Amino acid sequence: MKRIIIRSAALLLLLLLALFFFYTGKGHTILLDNKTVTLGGTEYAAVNMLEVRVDRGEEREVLKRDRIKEDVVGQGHKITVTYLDKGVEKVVEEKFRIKTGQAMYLISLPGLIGGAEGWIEPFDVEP
Amino acid sequence: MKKNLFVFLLMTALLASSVYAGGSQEAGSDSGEQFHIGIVTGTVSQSEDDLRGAERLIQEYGSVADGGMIQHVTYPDNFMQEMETTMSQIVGLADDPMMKAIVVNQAIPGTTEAFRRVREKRSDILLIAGEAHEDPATIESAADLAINNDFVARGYLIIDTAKKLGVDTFVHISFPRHMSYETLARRRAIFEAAATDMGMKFVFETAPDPTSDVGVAGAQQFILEKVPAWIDKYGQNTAFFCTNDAHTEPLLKQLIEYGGYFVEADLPSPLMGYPGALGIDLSAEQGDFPAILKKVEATIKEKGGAGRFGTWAYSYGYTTTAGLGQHAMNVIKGESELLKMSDLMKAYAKFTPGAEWNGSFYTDAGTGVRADNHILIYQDTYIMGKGYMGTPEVEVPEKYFTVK
Amino acid sequence: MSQNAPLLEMRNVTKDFFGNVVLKDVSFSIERGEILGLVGENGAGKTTLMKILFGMTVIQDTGGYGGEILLEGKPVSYKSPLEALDDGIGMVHQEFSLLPGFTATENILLNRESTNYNFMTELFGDRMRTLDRAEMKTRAEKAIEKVGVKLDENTPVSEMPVGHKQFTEIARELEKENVKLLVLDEPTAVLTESEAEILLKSMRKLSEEGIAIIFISHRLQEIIEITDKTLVLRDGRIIQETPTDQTDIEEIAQAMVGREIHAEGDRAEVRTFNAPHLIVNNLWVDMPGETVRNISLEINKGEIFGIGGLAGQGKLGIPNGIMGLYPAGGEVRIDGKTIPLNNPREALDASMAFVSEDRRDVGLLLDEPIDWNISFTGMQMQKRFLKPVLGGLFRLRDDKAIEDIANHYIEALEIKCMSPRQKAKELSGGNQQKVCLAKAFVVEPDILFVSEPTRGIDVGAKKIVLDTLKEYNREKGTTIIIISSELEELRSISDRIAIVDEGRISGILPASEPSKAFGLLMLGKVDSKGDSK
Amino acid sequence: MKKPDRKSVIFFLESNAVPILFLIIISIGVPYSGFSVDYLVQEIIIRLSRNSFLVLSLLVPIMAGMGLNFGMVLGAMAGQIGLIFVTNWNIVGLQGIGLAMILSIPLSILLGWMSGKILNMAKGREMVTGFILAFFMNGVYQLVVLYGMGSIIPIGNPSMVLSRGYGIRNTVNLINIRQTLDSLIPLKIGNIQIPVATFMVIALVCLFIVWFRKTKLGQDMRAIGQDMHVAESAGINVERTRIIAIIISTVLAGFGMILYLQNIGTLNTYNSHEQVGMFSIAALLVGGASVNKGKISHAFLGVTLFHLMFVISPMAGKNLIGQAQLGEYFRVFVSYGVISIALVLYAYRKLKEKERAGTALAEAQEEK
Repeated sequence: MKRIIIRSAALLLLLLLALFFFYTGKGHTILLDNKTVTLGGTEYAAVNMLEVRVDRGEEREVLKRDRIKEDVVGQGHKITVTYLDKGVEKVVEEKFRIKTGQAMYLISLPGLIGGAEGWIEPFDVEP
Repeated sequence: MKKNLFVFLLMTALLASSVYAGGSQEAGSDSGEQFHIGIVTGTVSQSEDDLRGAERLIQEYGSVADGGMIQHVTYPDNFMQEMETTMSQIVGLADDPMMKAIVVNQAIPGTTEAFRRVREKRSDILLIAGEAHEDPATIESAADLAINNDFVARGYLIIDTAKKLGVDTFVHISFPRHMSYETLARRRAIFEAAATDMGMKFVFETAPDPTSDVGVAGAQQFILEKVPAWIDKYGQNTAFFCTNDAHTEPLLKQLIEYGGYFVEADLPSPLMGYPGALGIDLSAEQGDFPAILKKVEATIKEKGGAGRFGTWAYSYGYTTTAGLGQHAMNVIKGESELLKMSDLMKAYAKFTPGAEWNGSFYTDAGTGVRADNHILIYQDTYIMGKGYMGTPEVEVPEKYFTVK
Repeated sequence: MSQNAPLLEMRNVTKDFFGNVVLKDVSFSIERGEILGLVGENGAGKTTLMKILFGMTVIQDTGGYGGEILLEGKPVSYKSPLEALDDGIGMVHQEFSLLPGFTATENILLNRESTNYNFMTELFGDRMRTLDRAEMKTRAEKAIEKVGVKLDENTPVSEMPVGHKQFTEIARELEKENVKLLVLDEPTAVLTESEAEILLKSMRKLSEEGIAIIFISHRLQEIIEITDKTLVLRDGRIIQETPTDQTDIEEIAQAMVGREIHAEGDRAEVRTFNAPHLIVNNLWVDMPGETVRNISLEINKGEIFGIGGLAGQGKLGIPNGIMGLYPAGGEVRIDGKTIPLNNPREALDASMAFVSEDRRDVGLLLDEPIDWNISFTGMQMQKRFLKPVLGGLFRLRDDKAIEDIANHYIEALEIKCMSPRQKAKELSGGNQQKVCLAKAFVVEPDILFVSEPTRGIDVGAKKIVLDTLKEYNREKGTTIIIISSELEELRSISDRIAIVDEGRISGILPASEPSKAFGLLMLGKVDSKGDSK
Repeated sequence: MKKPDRKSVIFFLESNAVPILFLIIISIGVPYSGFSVDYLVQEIIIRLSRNSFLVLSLLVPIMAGMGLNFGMVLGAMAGQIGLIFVTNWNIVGLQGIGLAMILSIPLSILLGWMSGKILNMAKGREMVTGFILAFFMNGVYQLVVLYGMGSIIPIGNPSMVLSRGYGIRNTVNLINIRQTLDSLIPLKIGNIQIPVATFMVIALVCLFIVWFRKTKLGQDMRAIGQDMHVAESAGINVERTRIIAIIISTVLAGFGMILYLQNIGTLNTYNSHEQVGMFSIAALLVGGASVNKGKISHAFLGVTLFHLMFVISPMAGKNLIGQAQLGEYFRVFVSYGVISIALVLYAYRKLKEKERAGTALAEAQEEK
């Protein structure tokens, strides 16, 4: 009996480990977009000069009307955007969680800076 | 005792290697400003044309062993089983401090990883992949320049040429394994679209896979037996195309006898299928493509095949090895830019007097993203008894680039 | 369970292998602490009896047995030796069942090792327990002590002298806690005299502790010395069952060999020879289980020379060594010419032929037809039965000649078969033996070794085989060396007989000597002066 | 220590003939190849980290007397299937490797159990049977991966599935997990990169094997390896134990394959497993192991010598003969030729041992 319990516990542990690996190791693609968008009826204009950093990655410059790609691992992330607002450097930092089942997300940087709802949304490639 | 032996053997091996290697490095250092170019090809039994291209370069620039510039090595014949050997062959070239470029033709599986390793160690070496076997996205991520034959443009151009020759039916011979290759499957789709648009009938015929149980002989036998029936069924004005090299020879042989057209092979060369099908001996002309073409053409005409059989005047494998080697050399000397199409064509043209080249950058069908280091090229089609068809001048309609 | 019931009782045990009766109405009993001596010639049924006791699968596979076996008054019938072991019956085999690469300790405790707990057992079961080497060592030492010998428990079996192997095996049985009955099958055969003495002593000690022992031995001296009761088996029947103190070696020997009276009648005529043909000097042969240690022989031209002796003493090693089948050394000369050893080809080229005791593995190509088997050696060695094609460029098999020769021997030896094309494996044992003989006859050797020619064949076939050999000898003048475990068979055909004991010749006598003399030689009773001519 | 006399030296040479032969050829070949020490040392370290685990997986069945386990290819397949899933789900880094290993376990056990059952039916012919079994299972694998995946088994990653909608492409890019274990603990001595973490995993297997030999099960396997019948009559469940041996080997081979491929970086979907079986076995033989004897040191020595030979022989051949493709032929000739010689030498050694036993007997005679 003791043995059965220990064995099922070990099996469970293995299963949990697998799930742990699955969730923490799941890679996602995040598209960082610097285009003028309309979110919730408001238009957010593209920003001229802008640097963005996801988690502890390197800072990358996103030009106007450009879209770059970042690969991230796991569910909880932090995005840091540094931009010039009328000559003053401003930093926006946002934490967000993404779903494991969704491979790709699109982040609208103007939306993020403007504080719009829905600055992050799932993105699917049309097959 | 065993453990001692292990240590002993290791020590001896290392000692031996250090002593000798020291010697060899000294020997190399007196050649001044020169640099080396590594060429990796298959062997004669696997892909003769590629190897002859390397020999052409050695003829011109000398081999490293004799104080020249070209270091030529080969990958294993059964490269699908010995990926580790392929990798160490390529990575081994980077051990030479004077190595400045590595050209792999054909870039069989393992090339990408080998390139990654070379890059980690020696970022200064130019890495060029000719006729990449691995997935385009994979090889693009590691190579400085990757070359494939332009399966997209040729998908349209072969049909176009066939049309010009007066063909009304196009038969595509292949088998499931080949149709699992992205490039081959995509070309087939373009063939079908182009043929339909030009009012030609497109037919897909399945033949046995030579790597399966039937073997090469069985597959060839199948072609020998089926071609007359196909001609009977689809008529004399039918062009044939097959994706497998082994199928080519029996196909040509039967087409010469029973009628039908053959625009060009999958990897076109005057040596592809023709010598065997025509029963001609080309050993005297080895490596001299104008002479080879002349002899093949004469025999074709003699057998009544004028205007029905085509090829590229210069072997694709041969020119790719030689052309890429030359291109790498030009780039290192500062005479060319690596990713400039016209510079690449210049290097290719050196080995193909009289034949025109054209090409384009590879565009991923899924995302529509154009790769800046992956070039697809093609040579003018040469129809025997008719001459060059001028395919590089033909404009390929935009829509075919997105056919999946 | 009644306390007065004997420990083990066998009642009317009967066994036949497909009609060939090997045991008939065998009944006996053994008490606790009693030592029973079981003697009999090879093939008398001792081994079969023990196989029945232990429930070896071969018994069930061949139709079971008749009669019943009672252990402590309860009828038992074992399906496998393991069940017998569980009931406390242990067996020390004649052939070593030890693992050569394991140490004495590991062998003694095989599958009964002491182990320690570790956590992995919870996950993967008890076999994940680690071995407790220290505990194993003490247990092994204790068991060895019980046997009463000095034995390094850390020596691998492969590096042990034979005697120690035997002791290891006995120690293994004694290590089992509940052992009540121990069967020792010829345990002293491989031991030196002093070693045997130790063993006998420990047997006595065991019997005092209440362990019953069935002691199978050919050394009658030991039987007399140690057993409480003697049981003589012959041809599957109990011939004699007496308390040991009421009998003697001569009586037992006679009961064992038995057939002396009628065998005397058809003795071969006495022939004399004086041309030495085959001379063997200081031969040793490394044949497992049949080691030849030091043998010198002189055999005359045209003679039929018998070599006898008990199983495992080395008589089979002699032909196998001379013919180059096993590593051998010493000197072998034919008509003065030295024959290189360890090379079967040389032996065959010297016009010697060998009919092996191992019909199934060495002697016959079982999947091939009779005619092929008969002609094979001739074809291989002497390029016979081949006809030249294209002016001798190739040689093809001459099927006609092969068939002719096959038919000839089928007729001469009365091989019972449908046609010469019948496969060898479809023949009965006796007929297979005849094919083997025919095969040897075809090459027309000067010297023919015949090893155990009548093993496992019925009486009628035996006679034909022996008569054929005799006739062949008389007709062609071939020197024949016949090796057999059956003394009477040797006596009926041979001119002289050598008896091999412990890898040495214990004596050479004319076949006309009474069987008792040979029996004593076999049992190593007589000092090996003998008549070596 | 005993003073080495002539006889014991000869014995040493004879019993280590194969590694010594390799060493001689390598020491002749190294100068001709012209490679630098750095390169060769680096190559050896890479090959050791890449292949040792696979080779070690062969040791358990040898212990159980089942010879060289060609069935390890089945474990390799299980490892690959684990990797295909992990790549499909886009699980990155160490987690990917860990998950692939966990996924491979049930598959390996199933395949191992099956091959164990079959090998039990073919006792004494394990090697050939295993070879044929691997060949047969290759067909099943292809069926599953080429037709089953994407149709029955959902595979969502478009870069893996053929554009026709089902079947895995002939190469799977393992960039997500490529060398994550190798570079987990970076260590660089001179120009030599040492994949510390991978070696730690390999050390773990070695410890496991050493420990396993001390267990009851390990002891039973050794017993069966020496004599199946004796073990059986001692009450050891021979068939079950043999199956367990194969299962352990198969599971380890699955892990080994994952380590191998994380170093290689790309998966040749339909060929990678074919590469490992023959080469691992050859490496072990070259290291001095035989069909019934295999030690951990054999595995490491074998990987070193065998792969060093593969690294240097093409270049050495080319420089010796002066033509690139002859280098390749030279490599094939030398490498495979030496493997054949190795096998012949083992047979010869067996004969010699027999002879030696005979001589010992003769000497014992003289002493008496």
